[in-house]
Amino acid sequence: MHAPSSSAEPGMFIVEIDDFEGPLDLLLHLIREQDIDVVDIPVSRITRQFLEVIEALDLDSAGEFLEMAATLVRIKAQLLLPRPAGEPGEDPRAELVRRLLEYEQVRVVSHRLRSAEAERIRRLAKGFFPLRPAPRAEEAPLETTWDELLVAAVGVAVQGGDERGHHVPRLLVSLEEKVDLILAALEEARRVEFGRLVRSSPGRVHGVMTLLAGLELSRERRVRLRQSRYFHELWICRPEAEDNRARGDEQSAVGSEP
Amino acid sequence: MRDAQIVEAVLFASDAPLGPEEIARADDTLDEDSVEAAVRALRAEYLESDRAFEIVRIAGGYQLLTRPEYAPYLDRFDTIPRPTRLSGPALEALAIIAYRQPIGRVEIEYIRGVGSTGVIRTLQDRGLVAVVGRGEGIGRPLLYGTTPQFLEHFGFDSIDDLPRPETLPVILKEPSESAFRAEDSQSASGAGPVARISPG
Amino acid sequence: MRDAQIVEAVLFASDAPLGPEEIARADDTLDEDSVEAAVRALRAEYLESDRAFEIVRIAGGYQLLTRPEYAPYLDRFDTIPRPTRLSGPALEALAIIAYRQPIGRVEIEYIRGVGSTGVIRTLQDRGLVAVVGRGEGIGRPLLYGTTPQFLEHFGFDSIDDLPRPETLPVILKEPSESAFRAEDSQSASGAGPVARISPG
Repeated sequence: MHAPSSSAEPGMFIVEIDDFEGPLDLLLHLIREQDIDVVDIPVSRITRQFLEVIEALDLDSAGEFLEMAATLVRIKAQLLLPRPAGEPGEDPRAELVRRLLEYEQVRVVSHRLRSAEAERIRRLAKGFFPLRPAPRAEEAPLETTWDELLVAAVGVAVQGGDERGHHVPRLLVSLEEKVDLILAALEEARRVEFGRLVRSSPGRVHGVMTLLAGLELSRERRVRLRQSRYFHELWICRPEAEDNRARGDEQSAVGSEP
Repeated sequence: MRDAQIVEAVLFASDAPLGPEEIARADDTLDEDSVEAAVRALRAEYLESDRAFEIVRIAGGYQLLTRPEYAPYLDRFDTIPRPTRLSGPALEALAIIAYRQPIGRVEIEYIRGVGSTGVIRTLQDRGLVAVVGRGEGIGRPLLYGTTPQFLEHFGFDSIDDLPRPETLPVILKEPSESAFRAEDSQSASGAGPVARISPG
Repeated sequence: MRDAQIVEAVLFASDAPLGPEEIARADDTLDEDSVEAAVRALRAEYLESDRAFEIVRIAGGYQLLTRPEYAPYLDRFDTIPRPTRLSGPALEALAIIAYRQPIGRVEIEYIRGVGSTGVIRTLQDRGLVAVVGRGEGIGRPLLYGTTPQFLEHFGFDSIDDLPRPETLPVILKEPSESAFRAEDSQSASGAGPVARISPG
């Protein structure tokens, strides 16, 4: 929507109504463009210019502009009326002036907000952007641990036997016991073979629980698990700092040694 | 374990600003003073070692954020969902709410000169403003105010970071107070070309 | 601006592991080698200055994470969304998919002895498994495998790191070849002490 430009009149200008947030914005624009003192608005001139601009408006979106036009016309009429003698009265323009000044403040503040927003957007918080599409269905983090997965994997075999209902072998040995066993072994040596730990107390449940303890400790990064190849010896190692330094960039919680 | 390391771990793991009293929850040995001291120490260390991030004070708390000069590099990741900027009308309405809260829809519309139902709804959806009460008038209109997310969105530490009216280039003589306190506007009606805001 | 700082900014702002080639997208002057060098430099700096976080290699990429010894302090913040756990059936299906991938639904159901459409759907929704191809058989069945999120969640660098302990049932352990080729599943039924579960 282009407002008509009245080339006949010097000092007039082309304005696009879409550029304005509303009638106050447009009015303010007309006033500021012509260096008019806002407290002494030439109402006739401004009203004429305002009407020229809004002539180009869709009637649908013009409601607020028309309302302002009506206000301007009313103020113009009031200014023409003679004031009752002895009564100072208020300038009919006063309320409009106050609104314009207030609106201009709002504009200034919203520009400040705009630049504060732009400044803030230049900073990113930790983990702000997911570079991979995150799983959509579930927002909450997953708490399932690898040992749980392994128990389930072990359960697959149990299912093959007679008792199909029991996926998880009944645990007669506590995980804590095996955690202590591993940590005690690591007190003595920098790393210990999984097999050696298991041989100390034979039996499948002991083996599973020792493995689970190792995995749990690894998940908590209190130990490192190392296995060069599938089915090769599994080493449980201390996660020490000097170990890190020695390894340089090899810091994965569960690393695969090539 | 140094206090500063614990504070660093907490700031690192948080995706929102945390106040010193919140950070102190990480350990019984911490209190607000030791957290503040740790933050000072960390700031000095980050500056010293040219870290790409820094501790910024936002919404009364602390948050680890990348330094602004790295924005061009991070912009290259097209998968970054940039926070969408607010539209002009939304910023206008937000400015009014920020200065005049609590304030009702009709008064916002009077100040802006245009209907504002849609933008208020947008600001509510984005969590930047919320209904904070009800007014006295007919129908007990909903009154809106800004939320802590408002401060976070603009990176302000407190509402005082908004420009004070007297620092604005526009001289709104009498009701300069009223930009902060709507109730005061009566007192402004004494002299000058100032009239009371009568909504509607 | 040093390479290390740019890499630090990217790692800091990312909440998922990034491979060196992805990190290199941040700047034209970066390539995989310079990113690797920057990662080494940052690791040395973090170690030197006792940072509470470190660069961990996960899922074939790098990620900045708090060091594990700070977990007890972070656990005190209950603002983190409540974690959820996988159900027994979902775990079982995940274990089978992890060790036998790529694998089709029918084979999963054959091993488990029960229908598994629902749990596979759950695992897909959680982003732990995904369709990785199609099998050869009738109807070219969808084949499932684990995702980078799976590796990330369990802290493995690659699928080759999955522990394969003695206690694993033979059906998950024995077809070590077929763990990478689902079409082989018939061959697994040949010998060995595997009690096949006949559905129904």
